Amino acid sequence: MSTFKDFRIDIKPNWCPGCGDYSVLTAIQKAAANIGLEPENMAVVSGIGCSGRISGYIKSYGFHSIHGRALPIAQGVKMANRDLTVLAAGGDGDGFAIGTNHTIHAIRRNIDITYVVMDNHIYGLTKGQTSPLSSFGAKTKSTPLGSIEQPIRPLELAISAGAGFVAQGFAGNLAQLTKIIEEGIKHKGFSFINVFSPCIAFNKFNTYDWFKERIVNLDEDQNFDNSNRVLAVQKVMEHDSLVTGIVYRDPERESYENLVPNFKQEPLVKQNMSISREDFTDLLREFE
Amino acid sequence: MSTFKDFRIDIKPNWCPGCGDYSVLTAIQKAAANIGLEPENMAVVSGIGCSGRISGYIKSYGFHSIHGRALPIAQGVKMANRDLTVLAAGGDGDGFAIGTNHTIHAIRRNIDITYVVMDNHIYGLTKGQTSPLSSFGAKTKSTPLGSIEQPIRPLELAISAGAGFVAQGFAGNLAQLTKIIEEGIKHKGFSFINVFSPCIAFNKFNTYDWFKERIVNLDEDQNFDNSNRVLAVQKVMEHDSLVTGIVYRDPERESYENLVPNFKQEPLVKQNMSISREDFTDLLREFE
Amino acid sequence: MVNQLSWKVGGQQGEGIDSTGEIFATALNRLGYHLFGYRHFSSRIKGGHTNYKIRVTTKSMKAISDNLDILVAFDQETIDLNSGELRDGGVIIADSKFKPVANKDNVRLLSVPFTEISRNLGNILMKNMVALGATSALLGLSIESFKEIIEEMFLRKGQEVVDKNMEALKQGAEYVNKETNGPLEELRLAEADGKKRLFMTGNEAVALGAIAAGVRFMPAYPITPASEVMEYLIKKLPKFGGTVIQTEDEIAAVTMAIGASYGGVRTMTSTSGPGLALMQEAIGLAGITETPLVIVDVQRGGPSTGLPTKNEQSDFNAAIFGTHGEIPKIVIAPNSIEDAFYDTVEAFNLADRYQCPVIVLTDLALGMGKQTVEPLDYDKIEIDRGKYLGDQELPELEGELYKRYLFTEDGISPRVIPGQKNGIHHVTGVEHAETGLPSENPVNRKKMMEKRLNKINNIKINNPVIINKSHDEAEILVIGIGSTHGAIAEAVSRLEKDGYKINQAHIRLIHPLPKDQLKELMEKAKKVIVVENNGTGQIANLLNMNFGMIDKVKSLLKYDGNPFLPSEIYDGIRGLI
Amino acid sequence: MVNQLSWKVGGQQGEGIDSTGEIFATALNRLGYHLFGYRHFSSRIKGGHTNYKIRVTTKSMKAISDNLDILVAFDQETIDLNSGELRDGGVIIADSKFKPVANKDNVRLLSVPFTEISRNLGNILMKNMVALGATSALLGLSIESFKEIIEEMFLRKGQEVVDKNMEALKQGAEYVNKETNGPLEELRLAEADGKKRLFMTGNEAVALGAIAAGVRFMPAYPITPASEVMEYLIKKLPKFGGTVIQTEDEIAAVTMAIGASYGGVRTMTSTSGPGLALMQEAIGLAGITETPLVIVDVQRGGPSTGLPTKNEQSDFNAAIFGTHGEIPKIVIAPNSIEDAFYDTVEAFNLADRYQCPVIVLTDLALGMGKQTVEPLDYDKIEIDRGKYLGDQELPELEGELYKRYLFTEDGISPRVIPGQKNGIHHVTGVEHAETGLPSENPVNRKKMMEKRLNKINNIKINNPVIINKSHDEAEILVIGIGSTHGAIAEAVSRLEKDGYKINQAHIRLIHPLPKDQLKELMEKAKKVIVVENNGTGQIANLLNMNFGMIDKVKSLLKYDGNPFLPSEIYDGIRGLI
Ligand SMILES: Cc1ncc(C[n+]2csc(CCOP(=O)(O)OP(=O)(O)O)c2C)c(N)n1
Ligand SMILES: Cc1ncc(C[n+]2csc(CCOP(=O)(O)OP(=O)(O)O)c2C)c(N)n1
Ligand code: SF4
Ligand code: SF4
Ligand SMILES: [Mg+2]
Ligand SMILES: [Mg+2]
Repeated sequence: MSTFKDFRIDIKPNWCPGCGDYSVLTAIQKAAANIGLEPENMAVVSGIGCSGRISGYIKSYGFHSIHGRALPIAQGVKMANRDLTVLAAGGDGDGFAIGTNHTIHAIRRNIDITYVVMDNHIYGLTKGQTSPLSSFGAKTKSTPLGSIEQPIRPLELAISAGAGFVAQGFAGNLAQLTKIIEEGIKHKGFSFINVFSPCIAFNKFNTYDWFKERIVNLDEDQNFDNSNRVLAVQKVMEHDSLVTGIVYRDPERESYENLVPNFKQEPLVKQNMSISREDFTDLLREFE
Repeated sequence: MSTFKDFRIDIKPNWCPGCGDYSVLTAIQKAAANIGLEPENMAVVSGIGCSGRISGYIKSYGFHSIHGRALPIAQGVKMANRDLTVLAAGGDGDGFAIGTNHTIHAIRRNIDITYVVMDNHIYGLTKGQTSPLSSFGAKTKSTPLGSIEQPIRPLELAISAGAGFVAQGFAGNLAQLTKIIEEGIKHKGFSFINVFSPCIAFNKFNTYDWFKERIVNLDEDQNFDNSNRVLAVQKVMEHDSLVTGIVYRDPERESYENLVPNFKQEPLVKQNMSISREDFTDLLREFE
Repeated sequence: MVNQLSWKVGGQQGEGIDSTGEIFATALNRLGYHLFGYRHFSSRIKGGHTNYKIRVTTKSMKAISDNLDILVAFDQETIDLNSGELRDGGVIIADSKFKPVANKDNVRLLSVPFTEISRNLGNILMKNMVALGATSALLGLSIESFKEIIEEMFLRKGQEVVDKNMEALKQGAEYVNKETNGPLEELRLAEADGKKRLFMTGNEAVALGAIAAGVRFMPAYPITPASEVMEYLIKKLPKFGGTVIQTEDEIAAVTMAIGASYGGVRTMTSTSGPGLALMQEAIGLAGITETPLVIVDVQRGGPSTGLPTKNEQSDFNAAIFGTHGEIPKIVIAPNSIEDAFYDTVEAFNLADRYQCPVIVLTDLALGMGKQTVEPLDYDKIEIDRGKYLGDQELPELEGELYKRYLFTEDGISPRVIPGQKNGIHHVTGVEHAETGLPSENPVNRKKMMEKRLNKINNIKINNPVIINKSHDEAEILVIGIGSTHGAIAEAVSRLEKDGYKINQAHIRLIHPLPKDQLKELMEKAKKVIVVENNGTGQIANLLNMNFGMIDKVKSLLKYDGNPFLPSEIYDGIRGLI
Repeated sequence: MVNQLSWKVGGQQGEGIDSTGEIFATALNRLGYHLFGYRHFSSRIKGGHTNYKIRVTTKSMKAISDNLDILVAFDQETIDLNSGELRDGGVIIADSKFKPVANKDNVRLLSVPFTEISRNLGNILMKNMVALGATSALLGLSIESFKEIIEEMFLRKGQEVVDKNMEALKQGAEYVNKETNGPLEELRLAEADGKKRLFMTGNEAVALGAIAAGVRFMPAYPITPASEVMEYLIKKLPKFGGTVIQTEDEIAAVTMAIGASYGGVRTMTSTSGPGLALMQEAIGLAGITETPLVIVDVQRGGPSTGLPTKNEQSDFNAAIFGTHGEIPKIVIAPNSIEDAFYDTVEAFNLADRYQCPVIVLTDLALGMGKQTVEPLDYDKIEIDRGKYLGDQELPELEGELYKRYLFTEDGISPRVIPGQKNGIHHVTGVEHAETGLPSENPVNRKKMMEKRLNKINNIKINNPVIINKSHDEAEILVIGIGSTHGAIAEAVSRLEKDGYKINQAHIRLIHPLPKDQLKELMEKAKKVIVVENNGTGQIANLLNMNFGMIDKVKSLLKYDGNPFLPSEIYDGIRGLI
């Protein structure tokens, strides 16, 4: 059985010291080991951003793609090979600016992959512009006088888009984050996980402390029932999205692959790709 | 003052007889007249689809654009000229497949335009493929064995994206639809209006009758309070999105244009575009 | 008695014009005639004139005909719009209901009570059958030729329905027979060879080719005129355990295809111009990550939404040059429906062999045009996945990562796929080292660029140019690409008869161009005339870029939304020489 | 005493390397020296080697220098990576803290206690000032030259801070003075002309040009190396009542720009390769709707994400040929920072005059490179909105709609904007009639295509080619585009000195190409050498496509991520002749 170390690779990440992304990296590696995955059976598809580099720091199959398109690529990988554990990861800009369309549709399509948003409320790689998750009033390089747009509420959006697994973690709470990712991977269907992952270089506002002071840990709320969609939305609204834990989960919802007519358990990639002479003749008959 | 007729143009729409889009067309023309707009002060920007043709059937400035991009174009028009009443219109595929990213962001950005989705739960123009709003199980040209994706819930999505005005109309109820569009235009900020507009050619399931039997008219629900976000979402969930009327409205929310630092009431297009020698010299000084 | 004949049926969209043409064509196909169909339709659903023109020949003839022998009209608009095409002595068969007026001299108008007969038989929809009956009487075809088809269509509704339809045919035929006293000699079709052929569209041939090549997954977004590729696979893939995902847009379609291909499955997407434009960024990703990717672009009238239901060949530039930056890429264009099948199979082999994007360019005329093709040959289907290492061939990992981008002599590195124990590696759209990890090192960069760009230089494919070379030194070399092949061939054979020394070259491999072959042909010709369905002469420009024979290269262009007729090419070439 | 000098500072990203260079350059600019800067940075935020190379000259010199006189090193890596560039006798000034090793013969290493001095002064950040002090001692500059800048930076923090920084400078200078006994003669800078110049980047020049041209609205999406265009406008537009929207993606950016331009406001967007790829579909929309649209594409290393912080010129193909279908389009490329300003103004006039998309192509070297430019001339700013009808000029509506696409002699139809009473019309990406309503009529289609495609044929612009023609008949004509201008010019002047007859042509108007001018130049040259920062020779291909002189056109390419040095061009040309 593989361990945490098997998912490590001998490369120094080019993230700034103190960047929240280090925790996300560790949490994924730990979760993979905890579940008992083998590195070769995992594929991590990432977007472009500081966050996007993550696929190159995990020892597994890794695909560092283009800005905003990690999700369709990840879905393609899974459709090709159901046996793989497929993770998609990227920044808040990646998933909620340029990639929003794919995020919403991946959620409702419900292919069994796990999506980790590394949410620092800012554009890190391009040096500090506002992201759709930047707070109203946030002063960034592109909003020097303060952002005048309402931020996207990823949890509400995911729930309203029909997600079967919605969670939020915090880079400052590695244990919970690891657990959430584990559960996300185990969930059969699309898992949406937003992670507050502070950018220490460009977001001087939404710092570790800022989050720590505000976050409500749902794991500590005994009364919270994460199987009820309406309640889940209420809870999120109530705390202005600043919660961590698994917010909503519907274990009954069938994943896409299981609903595809005649889609086999054996991965497509392992099936015979030739068609028989008989089948070919059959196909031609229609045109006679 | 202009009347309904002033917004008509002598062209026979190429829609099928019985298509819901005729009602949407009439409702927009009536709403414009009721409000007292002049044709030259309205701009209708539409996408591509059967629905997208609407901009060519209204006597006003009309921009029939490309698939999924009506909203950014409409926002650009409004930013250029705040004096114009800007409407965007398009199909459910236009707004919730290829255009989802813009829909979500136009909502949260909150520029003062009105967006009418002509929702027939199908791709009309391309002859009957599934749309993201097609029901689970819907048999369409692209899902002959039934759709296996959960449909998008436009009202929930709009509310979760932070819309200040969310409504739904039905082509079978012209009076209500006209009123909703009027209110949408009057609302200062982005107005999201989804309209059930049956496609009689390709959607044999979600017919006029189908909608009639199921729709709950919120105008008739005296207890419903559309100023409460949480209650609005609950209401929509409760009736599985099959409601008509104004679902949520926040008249307090400032529109984008009013929040832009130093953005004048006088439209950009009417301002002097030259800069003075002094200002120019000032700009250069920084580089010395 | 004639060996060829041109027939057209027209009316309002939604009136069954298409199926009338289909039934007519299927019957003739089963008799062994060669058929070439072209559908004219508008960008709207119901209403609006539509027509279906079918050329029937006893020998293979791969182009739409210049003129028209028979026009079947369901409304006056059909006559008004199409009678110009009728040859002197041509026949209009029209529903007497709308009191047809011929609007042209030297044609014969047969007013037949389509509506009345069908109404009397109890179903007005059968007026199409009456029209077909009327047609067969003129051609001297037995209405029995339609029986099988009518049974296939209606037997599940009961024998009575079949009988009624046969009766409609019969009455239509009888009515005309009475008027004309039997088949008209100049329309009576010579007997066909009776051989089995397939009547299919280019889109169907492409989709069939994809299945034969092993495609089991297709993400795509609908768009005219490409949707049918996707729709065929939607119907058929489940039988082979595969599936189609209708994505949220073309960007999702192409990136999902890249993901699935990276995952090891053969996959494709299909689109038209606007979709291709949206895919450009991702095509670059496939290029730099060396991921096989097949995109079928069925061209239509551009630019922008342009003329979505009309024909054009104006995406060559976008297909070859559209991505930002520089990648290896292959662009091929089938020149017939038969080719569309084999070329699609070939496209997948090329994509795997050269590990790069392959764009298959067809157009509306080829994609939606329906023609008879010789039975497709199962034995010609070959699957070659290129340098693809199975678990057995894959040595134990030496370093931490497998060198997916190993520098090799031919620039192609052995491929592995996720799930293989010793193949773990990284893939990125950023410049990278052999392991796939990002690298900004200028020396590596230069090597990687050269590896990628040069690997397709030695590309080998059968018949990269389809050559019809009757002369060693030609007065004229006519060059075209794609669907124009048949029309050019017809024009060329007429020009040969006129005494011109003329060769024809039809380019199948558009990028990288088969330089040696083309250069020689062009050098040995006095004039090179490039025939293209666009407004700027994109292929001519491409030839100039590569061969520099600007002074001898002349363009024959058409960009009004319609494909070339053979006579237009004939006239055009005569005008240029 | 010398008239030119090359200086480089290097260290870890985030260590203040950039601002050290900036202060040095600003001081020298104010003394009247000419400067040419190039920043080397990696695609990461903190850490990773970065450096800033500045060439200082007493006369204008528009290229990075081949070698290096002084290297200021904040770590050993800087020495290891850059000492190769140092000329014999060059100097390394390094922080003694890391015990620097020269790693190269024939250079002089000055180990200066940057860290120690600054720590003693109470703030380790001041080590940059120590380094600058050390530099000025070598060059014989008075540290007083820095005083003004230091005051501008720190006075708001109190006089004490200013004094401390001046002290750091002083101690650095004194330390070196002690070691070298005063300025080194072969480094001592000759006095400059003292004239006022601007020190700015190409991106800033573009943004400034946009403001001058009347841009008041810009939708854009951040991307290296174009973000600074947007960021400058974000800072400045509010002063002029305008604003920037950071959109959700590039598709939104370009379509919002189209909307605003349709609305009548001058607007633009800026991006780099990947963004340009995403904009291709919308560019087609601007083309067919004849909406003015200005896009600035600051090229970077491709393909895909490629080398996002490196230089390349590989988007020519995408800019010219990327859209599907065929549209009128103009592509221009400024060849210097000064030009970037004027050409941007020109771009807006062209967009309005020809009512079509205009792409301004720059690259990372030009966009992020900072240079001295002569003061920009307010009087040269001209705004020409083309055929744009005000309410007064607009006649009463005749039909129901204004003929926005009226067929005219020059193909350009008078424009109106929403809000005008007599201008109501329709606009569509579908082929349309003069009123803008959709039309599939083939005759109209053909006319509209010709109207659109031909209207840019007679484009007039000042200096479409920048020509340095010393010979009527040249042995060699060197052609380039954009940022390579200065380096080519330097190489050319060296080759002239070697005795070659050589002309230089730098193309500013890339599409449509200024055919007559180029053709004549090329015809009169024995060899044409095209210098481009890419791997496939895109400009050479373009020239071949247009002029067919394939045999004389040779390519000099560089695609390792770095811009050409003058010596590389010199050597490269010598190698090709
Ligand atoms: C098509 C395209 N547009 C823009 C960019 C430039 N870009 C790279 S990363 C990024 C956003 C970074 O923000 P986020 O996704 O939040 O990631 P982070 O760096 O914060 O982890 C942008 C705009 C790009 N690479 N591709
Ligand atoms: C980029 C692009 N992709 C695809 C198409 C083809 N297309 C035109 S309309 C349409 C969808 C139509 O559905 P909807 O938006 O719901 O409009 P409706 O026709 O139902 O009113 C599609 C896929 C296109 N025009 N452009
Ligand atoms: S810039 Fe921000 S997001 Fe990027 S590595 Fe540094 S801390 Fe992390
Ligand atoms: S196809 Fe459907 S949506 Fe389109 S016009 Fe006909 S009824 Fe309306
Ligand atoms: Mg971020
Ligand atoms: Mg629809």
